[in-house]
Amino acid sequence: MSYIPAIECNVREFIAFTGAGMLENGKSVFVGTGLPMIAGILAQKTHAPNLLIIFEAGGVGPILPELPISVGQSLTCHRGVAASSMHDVMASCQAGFIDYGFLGGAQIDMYGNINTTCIGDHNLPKVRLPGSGGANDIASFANKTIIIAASQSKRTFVNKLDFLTSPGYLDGPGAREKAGLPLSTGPYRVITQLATYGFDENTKQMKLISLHPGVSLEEVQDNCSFDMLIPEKYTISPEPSEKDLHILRKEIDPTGIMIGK
Amino acid sequence: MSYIPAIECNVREFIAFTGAGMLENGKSVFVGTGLPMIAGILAQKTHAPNLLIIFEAGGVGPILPELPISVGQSLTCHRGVAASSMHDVMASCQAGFIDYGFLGGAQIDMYGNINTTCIGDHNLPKVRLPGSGGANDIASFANKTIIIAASQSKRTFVNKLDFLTSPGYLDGPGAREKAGLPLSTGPYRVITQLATYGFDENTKQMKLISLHPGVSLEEVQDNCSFDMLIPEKYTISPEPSEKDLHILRKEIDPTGIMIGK
Amino acid sequence: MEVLYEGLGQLIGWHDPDENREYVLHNKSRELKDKTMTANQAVGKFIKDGDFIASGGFGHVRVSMNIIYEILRQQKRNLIMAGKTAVHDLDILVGNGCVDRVEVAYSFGHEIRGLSPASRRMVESGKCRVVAETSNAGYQWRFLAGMLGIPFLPSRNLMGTDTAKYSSCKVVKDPFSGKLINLIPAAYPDVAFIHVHRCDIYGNCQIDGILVEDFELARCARKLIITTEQIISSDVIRTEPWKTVIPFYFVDGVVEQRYGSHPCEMHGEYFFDEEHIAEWLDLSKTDDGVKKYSGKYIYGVEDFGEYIELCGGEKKMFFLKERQAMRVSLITPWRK
Amino acid sequence: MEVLYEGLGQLIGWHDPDENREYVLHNKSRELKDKTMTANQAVGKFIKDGDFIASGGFGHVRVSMNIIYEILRQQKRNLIMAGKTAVHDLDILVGNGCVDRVEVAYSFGHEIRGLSPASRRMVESGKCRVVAETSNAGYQWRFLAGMLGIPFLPSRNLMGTDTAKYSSCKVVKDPFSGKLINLIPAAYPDVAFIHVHRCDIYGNCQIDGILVEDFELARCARKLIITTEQIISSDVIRTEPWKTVIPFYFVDGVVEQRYGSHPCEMHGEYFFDEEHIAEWLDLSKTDDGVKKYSGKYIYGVEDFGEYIELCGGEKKMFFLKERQAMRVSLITPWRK
Repeated sequence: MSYIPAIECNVREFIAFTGAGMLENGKSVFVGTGLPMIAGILAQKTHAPNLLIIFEAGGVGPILPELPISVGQSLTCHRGVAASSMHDVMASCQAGFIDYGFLGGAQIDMYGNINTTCIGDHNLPKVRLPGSGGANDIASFANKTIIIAASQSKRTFVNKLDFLTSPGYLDGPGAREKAGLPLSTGPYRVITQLATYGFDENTKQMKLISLHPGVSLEEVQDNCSFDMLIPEKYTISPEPSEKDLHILRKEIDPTGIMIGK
Repeated sequence: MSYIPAIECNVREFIAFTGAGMLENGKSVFVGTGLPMIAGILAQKTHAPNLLIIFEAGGVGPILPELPISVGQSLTCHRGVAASSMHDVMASCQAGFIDYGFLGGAQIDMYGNINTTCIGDHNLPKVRLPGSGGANDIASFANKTIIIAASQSKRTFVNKLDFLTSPGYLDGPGAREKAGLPLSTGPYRVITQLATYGFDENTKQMKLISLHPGVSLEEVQDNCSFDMLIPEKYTISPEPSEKDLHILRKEIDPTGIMIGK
Repeated sequence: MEVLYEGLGQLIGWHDPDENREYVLHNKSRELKDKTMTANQAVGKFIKDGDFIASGGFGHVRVSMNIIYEILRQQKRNLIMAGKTAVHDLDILVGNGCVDRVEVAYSFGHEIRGLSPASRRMVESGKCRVVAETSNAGYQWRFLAGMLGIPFLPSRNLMGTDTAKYSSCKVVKDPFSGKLINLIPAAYPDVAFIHVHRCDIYGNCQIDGILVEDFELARCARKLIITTEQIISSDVIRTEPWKTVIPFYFVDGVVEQRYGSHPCEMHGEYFFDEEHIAEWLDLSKTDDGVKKYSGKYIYGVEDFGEYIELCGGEKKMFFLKERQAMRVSLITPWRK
Repeated sequence: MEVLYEGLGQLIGWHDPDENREYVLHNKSRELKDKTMTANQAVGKFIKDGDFIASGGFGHVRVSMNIIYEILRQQKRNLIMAGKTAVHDLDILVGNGCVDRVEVAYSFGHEIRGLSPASRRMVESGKCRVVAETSNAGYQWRFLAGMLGIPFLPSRNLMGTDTAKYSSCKVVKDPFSGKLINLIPAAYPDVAFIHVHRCDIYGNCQIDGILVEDFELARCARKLIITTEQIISSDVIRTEPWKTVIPFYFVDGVVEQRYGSHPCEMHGEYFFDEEHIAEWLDLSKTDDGVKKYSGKYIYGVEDFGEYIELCGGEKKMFFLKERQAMRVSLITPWRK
């Protein structure tokens, strides 16, 4: 781990906490399994009790007695407000009812485009990855997309993706609109083990917002193949409180399956 | 009544019986309220026990303890195989799962086109009628459409419709295909108080199949504004048996709400 | 995308999908909050003159009549209505001058009970205009496209007819099949009102029996008023989430109104009030009759509860429940 | 309809809507008849080499694994599979050489459990080809268009990406909004298999919990095999017709198979068998391991019942039921 938090916690806990902090009360979030789900639940248990969690396979607004390990699992509609279908939730997503979506990726570029399809040539890839899943849908439709990349490096923060699976700002300002994607959508934040980034309003390029505690600017730049925009003003990322960690460890993921021990 | 049946029955009973006879066992039929529904049930109770009855509002395959008076009524899914939605049944209809559909109309032309929209000018009609309802859908999608016109006359069998609501063969051979409608669809039979008609394979014009008992060729021609095709061979329409009438009167419509007393 | 044929009908309730997303972003709350109110408040708050409105249910089945009567009582004007097999609701709204434009799939009739004297008179005298024609599936697909947030849905009906000519559809060549295909524009009604069997205070709704078009309509309406036979606890909703047909985030207002669909039918609850429908069909043959009906059932009462009393109250409702359970025979007082 | 952009992906399972209507007319029976058969019979009768196949459910949830294992046992070859968040099913079919082409939304992974060594190896060595890319919504909409009997469904995703480039979509200008719109082609899989909680001998099916894409998939598949935990009487189906998700006329064969989704999850019934999945994930790291797994669980048994016995029988299933009811803790033997 590259950062030194005041309270001892691991990278995944820090990322989950950081993601949770971005979610607003009274808004909706499309979550996948793992850290996004944990971020959503942590937000609900802290500042956003009225956060609506929706799963792409049809589970809507569940009350979760334990952490689901799949987005289609029965638990995703456990005491939910609806147990519906992909038809229903993907339609709602396209129609603009989803405020936040989470994405991960093997590669990410300066415009927040993401590769989850393959490394190497598509026809005979060096590494075949699972593909879009719901990622292209979230990246196209969610009002704000949050990207989680737990292992930022020159290999993952690249100049050119091997495959552009899910759209960030494509090749820059106006490109999403020109491609036909819904207006007022696109990547909002990127969270890595080193820092939190946003996107420059004008250039749509990735830009530092805050360094995680103990991380240096050099570390950010050394772990990035493209030129990361560094504004004059940036901050240090807020840290989880003992209470946050207690909720994460004792209530949300007591077996440590997602956040580790 | 213009015809003289061997067994005393009224026009509506005769038409319901005639319609029932056209429905095959193991096929599906989209029915509206009234005579179509009665025809469907009579077919089920006689030669086509395995006829699947579907209602446009979502009722599928009900077992009817009494006659529904509306196509959306609860009864339409009473002990049905499904209580679904218009989305479901209209999709199935477009995808080709509906074999038979019934239509009625204020005006009909030689190609089996139907008007249920207005008499006079559309913008300020002399008589405003209900419009398509599901009729255009049935006429577009059902494999075979059966038209029921209980009061054939020069006024109803016209040369030119005031408004073409639902497609028959439009202006002749190939016109449906050219318009973009599904292949192998279109009007199959027309049942009136006088006779049963089909459509000529080549010209797609209406053509006599059988005269109802006691009806003369002159009556058919006198009650039609266009030139009805009269083939060399035509027959006399089969008549309901006492058993058929008993089922109609005692089992299907004991209050006589649809078939009259 | 060359348009080969274009209907002349007015394009009602269509919005650019991005514009509608913007509306959804700012106006549709994803917050679980108590939305209960009276019909009077709901109509006052959500429906304004000139709006494009749509009823849930189908024909005389599960229509939110308590909202219809409140619209009449508040004398809303210049409304455009979705004639999606709209019968009694449309007939009294047109007949009383609230609705002056209709997009028609099925309107101006009472199905088997006959044509609608009042609304037909308005159309035939030019006081109500039919601004577009479509079919039942056509309307269903307008709502489906709206729900999906796409500008149109392809379909293979309507083409070749005057219904298409007076519709708002466009015909193009499908690049996959090379055949013609009809593009049905999305619809986003300004306000829809749907009557359900039960929901919680947030608007999570359960409907018994067929859904007709309400799954789609609830999801495309810009404002959605739910009226319900009964408000139940959220706990019950969450026990069987698969029964939720409309989740709360599509809902703007919740009105509890027992018998709220009268004189229409409610699955498992009560039958059509054929006497009431017959009374309207008879009175509405003349303008005076329409006034008489309105004076009695609309302006003569404070709210829907009083209206139900006037229609025979619990005694009548008991009869309609018995009828629905088929323990008493059908009566058809509108038969000639 | 000028196509402005066209994906290079292979168009799998598309048919001209008229051609598909012709298929439906002659091959989909609307007759209520007993369709029960064994998995062996169903796979033998309905699935042939080279077919385009699709699983119901989602990921490791409610997948008809008893059909998957039977396909393996009958050594079907050259199948194309819908990678619609297909995980264990796709992994063992690709890993064992039955499926050699995939249209990918999500494939070659086991979600949180990690990537799939076996099927990835096949792709990375060129033995299995990815013939097209899409997304989860993209697949869902292929099925929705198929169900609707239309050639394509418009959508606003995929555009601007390599996913679109390798898809079978076409981008055109929407004549309503003037903006670009993506046209997603309909899909009609040759065969789909969907595991349900209960159905009658005719194939009227009830599913508990989320439906995922099965409503649409059931309606667009050319042949549909239903496998069910339990066959119930038609009388029960008709008592609550609103629970019927798939009516009989979409169904070609009905196979009763208790625990038929193992090692996947079944809502309200049993949990993922994490030990079994872990065993596969471990063995499938090598070709020899894949052979070992197949020898034991596929060719070493006569049918799915014997396979369940081999996996631990009723004792294991009892544990998985307890796990599903959250009375015992989650185990994750695949964790490093």
